[in-house]
Amino acid sequence: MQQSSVLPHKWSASFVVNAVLLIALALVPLYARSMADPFVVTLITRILIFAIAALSLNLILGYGGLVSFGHALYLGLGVYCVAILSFHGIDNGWLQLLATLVVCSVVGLLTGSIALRTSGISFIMITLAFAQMFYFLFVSLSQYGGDDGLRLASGSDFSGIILTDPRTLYFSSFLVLCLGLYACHKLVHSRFGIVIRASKSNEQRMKALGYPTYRYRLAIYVISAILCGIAGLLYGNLTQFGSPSYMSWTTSGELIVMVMLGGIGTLFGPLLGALAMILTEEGLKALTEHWMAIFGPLIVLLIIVSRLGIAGILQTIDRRRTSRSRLVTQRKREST
Amino acid sequence: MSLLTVRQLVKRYGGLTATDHFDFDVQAGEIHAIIGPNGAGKSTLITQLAGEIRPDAGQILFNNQDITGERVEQRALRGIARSYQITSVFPEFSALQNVMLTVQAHQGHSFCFWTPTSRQPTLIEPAEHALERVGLKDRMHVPVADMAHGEQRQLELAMVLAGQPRLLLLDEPMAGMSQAESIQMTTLLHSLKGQYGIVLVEHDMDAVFKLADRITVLVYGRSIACGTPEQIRANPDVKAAYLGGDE
Amino acid sequence: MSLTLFVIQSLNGLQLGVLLFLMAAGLTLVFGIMSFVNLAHGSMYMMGAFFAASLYSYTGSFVLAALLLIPAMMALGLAVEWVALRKLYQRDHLDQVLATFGLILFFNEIARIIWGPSPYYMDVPEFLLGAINLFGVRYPAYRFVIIASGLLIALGCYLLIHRTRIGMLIRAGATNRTMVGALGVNIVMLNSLLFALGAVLAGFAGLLAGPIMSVQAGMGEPILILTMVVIVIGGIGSIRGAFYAALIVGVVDTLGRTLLPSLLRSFLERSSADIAGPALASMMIYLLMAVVLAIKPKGLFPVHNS
Amino acid sequence: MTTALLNVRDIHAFYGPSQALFGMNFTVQAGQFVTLLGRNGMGKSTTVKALMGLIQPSRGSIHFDGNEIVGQPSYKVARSGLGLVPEGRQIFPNLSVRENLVATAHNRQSAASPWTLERIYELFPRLSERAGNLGSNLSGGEQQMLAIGRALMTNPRLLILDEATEGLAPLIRTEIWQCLAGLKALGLTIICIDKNLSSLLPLADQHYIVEKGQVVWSGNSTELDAQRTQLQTYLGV
Amino acid sequence: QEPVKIGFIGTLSGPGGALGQDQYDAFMLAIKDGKLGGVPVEVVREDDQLKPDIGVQAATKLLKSEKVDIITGVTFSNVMMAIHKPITDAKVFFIGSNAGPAPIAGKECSPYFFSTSWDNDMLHEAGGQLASDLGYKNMYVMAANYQAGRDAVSGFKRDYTGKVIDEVYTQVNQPDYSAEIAQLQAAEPDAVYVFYPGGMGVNFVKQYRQAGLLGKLPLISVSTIDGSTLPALKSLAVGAITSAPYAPNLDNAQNKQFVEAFVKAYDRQPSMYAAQSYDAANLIASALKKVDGKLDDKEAVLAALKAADFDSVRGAFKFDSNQFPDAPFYRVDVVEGANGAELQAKNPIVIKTRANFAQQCPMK
Ligand SMILES: Nc1ncnc2c1ncn2[C@@H]1O[C@H](COP(=O)(O)OP(=O)(O)OP(=O)(O)O)[C@@H](O)[C@H]1O
Ligand SMILES: Nc1ncnc2c1ncn2[C@@H]1O[C@H](COP(=O)(O)OP(=O)(O)OP(=O)(O)O)[C@@H](O)[C@H]1O
Ligand SMILES: [Mg+2]
Ligand SMILES: [Mg+2]
Repeated sequence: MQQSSVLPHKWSASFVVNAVLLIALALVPLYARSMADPFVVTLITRILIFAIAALSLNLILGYGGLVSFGHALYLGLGVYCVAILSFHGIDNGWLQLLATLVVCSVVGLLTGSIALRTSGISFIMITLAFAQMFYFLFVSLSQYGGDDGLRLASGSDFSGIILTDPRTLYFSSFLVLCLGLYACHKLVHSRFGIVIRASKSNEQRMKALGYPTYRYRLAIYVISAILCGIAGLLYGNLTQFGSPSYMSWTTSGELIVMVMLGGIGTLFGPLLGALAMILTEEGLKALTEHWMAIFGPLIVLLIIVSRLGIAGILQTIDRRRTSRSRLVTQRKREST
Repeated sequence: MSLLTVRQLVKRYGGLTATDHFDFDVQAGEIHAIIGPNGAGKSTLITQLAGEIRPDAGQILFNNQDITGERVEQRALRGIARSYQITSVFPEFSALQNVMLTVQAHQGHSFCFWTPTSRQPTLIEPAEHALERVGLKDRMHVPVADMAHGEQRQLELAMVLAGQPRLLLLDEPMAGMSQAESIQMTTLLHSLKGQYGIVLVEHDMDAVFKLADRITVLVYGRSIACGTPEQIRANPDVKAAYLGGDE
Repeated sequence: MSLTLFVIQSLNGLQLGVLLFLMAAGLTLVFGIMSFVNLAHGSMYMMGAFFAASLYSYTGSFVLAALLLIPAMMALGLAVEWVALRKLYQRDHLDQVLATFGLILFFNEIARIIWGPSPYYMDVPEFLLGAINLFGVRYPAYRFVIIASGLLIALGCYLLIHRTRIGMLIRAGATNRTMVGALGVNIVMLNSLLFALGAVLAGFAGLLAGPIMSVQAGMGEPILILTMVVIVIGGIGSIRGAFYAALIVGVVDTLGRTLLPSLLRSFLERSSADIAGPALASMMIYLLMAVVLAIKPKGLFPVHNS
Repeated sequence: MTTALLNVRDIHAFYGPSQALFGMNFTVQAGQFVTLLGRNGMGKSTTVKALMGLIQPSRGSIHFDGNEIVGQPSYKVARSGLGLVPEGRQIFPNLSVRENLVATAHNRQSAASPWTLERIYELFPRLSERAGNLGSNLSGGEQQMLAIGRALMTNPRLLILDEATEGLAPLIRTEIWQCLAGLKALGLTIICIDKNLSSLLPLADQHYIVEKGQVVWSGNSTELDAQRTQLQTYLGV
Repeated sequence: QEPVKIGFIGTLSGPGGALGQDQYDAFMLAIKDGKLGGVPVEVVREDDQLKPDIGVQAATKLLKSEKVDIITGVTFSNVMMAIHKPITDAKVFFIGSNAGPAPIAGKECSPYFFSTSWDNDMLHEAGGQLASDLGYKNMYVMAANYQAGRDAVSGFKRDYTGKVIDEVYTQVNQPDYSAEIAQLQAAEPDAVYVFYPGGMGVNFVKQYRQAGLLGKLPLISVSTIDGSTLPALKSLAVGAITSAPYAPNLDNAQNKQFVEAFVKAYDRQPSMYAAQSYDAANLIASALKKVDGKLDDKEAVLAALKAADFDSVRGAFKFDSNQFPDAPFYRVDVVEGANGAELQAKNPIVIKTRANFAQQCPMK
């Protein structure tokens, strides 16, 4: 969590990259219109949605130190909340949202309260176990298509704003992401966030200070589940389809990869990670069908080189620059 | 009325009885030292008082309330603070944030999701005050990871004090300190005397005899003597079991 | 269910358990003892199966293939450790997870490039084709060999870890690498060897599984997940725990699969029992793990350290 | 000079960007009992780490028995005859007491009368009582005994004790001093870091006072005793 | 002339990758000098990785970015379910060459979708029919526990006249079937019917053989032993009976030249996935030829496609009203052959009862 030591300097590389990124993302639909390539909008929407999911995972993984290997479960639950309600003819987005919130918090509360009794590798595995149970549950739910999946009858309708339109969906996702980023920023610096981060650092000590850490961890777990569920709601609208494969362990693994690739425990890490991962995937896929043989070693290389993923590289640049500028000001002072 | 009372405490590890029907009490404002040979069960006792492990039998009363079944965090909120032998701080945070965490723990729940802690005077002021007491005020924005070992020990103490504890459990606070530092620590503990009840476990006899109001000698989980420093120093059993010849 | 069927099913459970143990042993060694999370263990299993199949078809002798497999897997393990993983020992578990995830992608694709996308052929050796008659129960000879060799290896691992100097050093290295080094032991080499041993065990599991399962790219991951379940239930780092947990998982899974559907049919409507049965059966071991961890968060046989 | 068993010359060492040793210099003759004294954080343990090859000095040389050991991995250093009782015990928590002792035991220097399990148990009877216990279940003092025993089992020619009596009861501490005196009498070379000056004085042949990563004073026990008041700032006595 | 852009979506990576690869290879085989039916074509290939969401993305890319005129391929049902609607809604001609989940053959059928394979039920109706034809009275039925597996069992039961002693669903991608095999032995059926595509099939058949059952207890399978798994099974599978829409030895001119060309180009026997995809290419070729490469008049193209004016490697081929093929199925035996084993088509199977998908489909 080195970002606390590198202050958000106004023109630091991290700041510039993140700001440029957000502005660029806001302009994508314009670009797509001018270039007559609406596919870009769909692709970037997917990135945004995965960024939201990764952001939610980063809350528990990066800030809380809880490695969930089953976070795709909540993505899948969000998708199915839309798909199943729409299957039953309910396309009211608010109702679907409500359902997502309720389902994700209930499931999060139930599984979280058991999973949080463990820690370390056991936590990784027990979250995986819960996700797998739900995966198999949905595979056998014949009524909702089982393994073949369930097509959305129509998109979510938020009082007239219908999420099937690519541009509407794009801006909704962008808005949710921005809100998520802002809320996450606020959260990690609040009392609650400090408790979460300190518990990651040294849980035993937190208890000795008088914190019932279990309660706080459960709370952040549920919050994270809900945010991921919302990403699922958007994802359901993007693919217009619900499938158990969304909650498979590979998807959970990909979410972890995104968070780590971008920079664990950093605000913009998940976005950077989702962007890097999906774009690299697309780029390499165009290059060769054996793209994974390149992608795999790339991941290994990045891990060996940088501890904090892409955000880590940016921070290194910043640290070099600040130490250089410190030197410069020092010399100036000396010369006067 | 005593601050802490321990009645017939028992803790067994397999065949070994680490705490054996142990009786003990601490008065408010008193430093009560526990000494005894290695493996006598001193640390085991401290961890039971702190609530990290459960005794097999017996009772622990704090302010006449039974806290035997309470968890670590509940006891901490009652005012039982434990210092760690190995420095145990939060290295990612600044010194100020470390102490603020202690203050925050005692202000009720922390389910506040929005306002940054850096804008909450109710947290900052008491924390600054505690840092001032240990002489770290001008270093408060330095990340703890960048602090020297000695500073971290001071911070550790600031964290304990910021929680406004009533009882301190200190397990070998002088361990690993050079003579110069032990003397400083002794002075600091001396200045705390009278304000808190203190349980002190220490092998540094100079410090123990200087600080303690009462000393309990623990051997194989049992108390073999309890009394003032003078009485203990003169006790032949203690000499045989622990002190040995003059050092 | 008749008694003979029950015996056969228990044997089947045992055999699955033993196969899981072979995987789990290597993983738990590297995982618990070197404190290194090696997701690429499944890839070692897959490469082992491919190597074995190729060697078998090339030499025509199963035994020879098995013997050649050992140096091959050793070399592969050492190479992987040397190129990619050595720098990650001191890192966070998560870094290791991610790096070995990258390795999974790599190995799956490499296997696909070398051996093609379709499953690969490997047959049971001629001399083990028949069935063995055991108290009137006929059971495939090859599966007996799996059970027997698994039990032997289990014993070997246990002795290695708990009865030899090397084993002590390996365990000591798990908690304090620098200290082991400072007392005169080449810990770097020790770890490489341990990693290679893990790879050999996984490769051996691949060899044994090759003739009864499909050898194909990506075959490592489902078994990896099962293996992780096993070692978590058993208590990470404990060979003994891995052994018992593997057997428990094998038997629970097998009996769950066969008993549960018919059990449900006895009090549920046929159509819903047919849906609920298999679904529950496939959740069975995850349920088992959740229950075990909820009651004993460190697994059945926790390793004492800290 | 050529006969010195250990010769440390101008060692500089860093932890990341911060320097901890600023030109350490000292020598140890075979059979000597040498102490490193000084306040907390002055670089005593860092010197030990540099000796053992646990950190790489940025500059300087260390000769043990005439051979350069800077740049060698720690296991090679240890095999050449250095035995370490580290600061903070660092016993292996998941090994039993017996295993802790035998796991790393060796006699590469082919000592005439090597240390055996029995001799260690004789030295620390408490350890033999708890031989089957896991290291993590020992009390602090028991762990300290174990760490000393473990180092002796490697049959070193030079034994380095970093705060070896920390956390030991006075009675045991006395025993350890006696034991060290015995080891010295056997001809073992010893470097000892400890705060118990009064116990060290009768034993030691040579003292080095370390301040801010370098030796600022050296001399034998009589000299040290004589200049105690002048050295107060370094020792804080 | 601008080439006609054809998008190919298939599962090219992962465990199912072999199937998609067969489809793609056969499709490309049909293109001669960059032309189909004399019209220049350009094929854009997309891998769906067996993930519906990636499939949707691939379809969107083909539709919006590549702006293809025709899409073909699709290996697995879940991907088909996810992309069928977006493609047909965009009014792009869509020729599926493998996956045929029930809904798109029935209620959700579209004039823009054509299949050169079958609907999932049909495969197993043929299987059920075969079991009846062979005179087995008591069958034991097994399938993986997913949608296609459950469809398989219901399809089988539709045309099987005997008694199903037990139906067993196993976990998807289950590695070990010894428990189930022991169970089925105890039930003493006349024969066993299974549906285990891909690696599952390899596992099952190997273990069935090792239990000493193959050759003793007849095994009828569908999509289990086929061109994609036979290389891994070789002689292990000899003796099994399958019901399939295709086998390399089918006796028609079109197939003869197809097998010859395929073996020459790729050095392996074509599977049914290859055959179906080859048919898809030739169907497209016939339509392109008819409209002379002009795809603007959609009605004309649809009519040309529907006419199915091409030589199928499967023999007689025409479309039902739901634009799924009405083409024969065969009893295909696994016999000893050049590479250890080969598939040999025997007599065609005459399916008596069909699911009423065509009736459910609004198109007449
Ligand atoms: N978890 C455990 N399992 C088994 N025995 C234990 C455990 N913890 C401690 N012991 C034993 O209990 C006895 C008391 O240990 P404790 O750590 O309380 O001693 P201590 O008085 O603090 O000694 P020291 O002064 O050396 O620190 C010791 O003999 C120790 O070996
Ligand atoms: N791992 C480390 N990382 C960074 N700095 C360190 C580390 N270990 C020691 N230091 C610093 O190096 C300096 C020398 O430390 P060292 O441990 O050698 O002191 P010492 O003389 O052994 O003190 P003590 O009596 O406390 O053991 C100190 O300022 C300390 O803060
Ligand atoms: Mg103690
Ligand atoms: Mg030191």
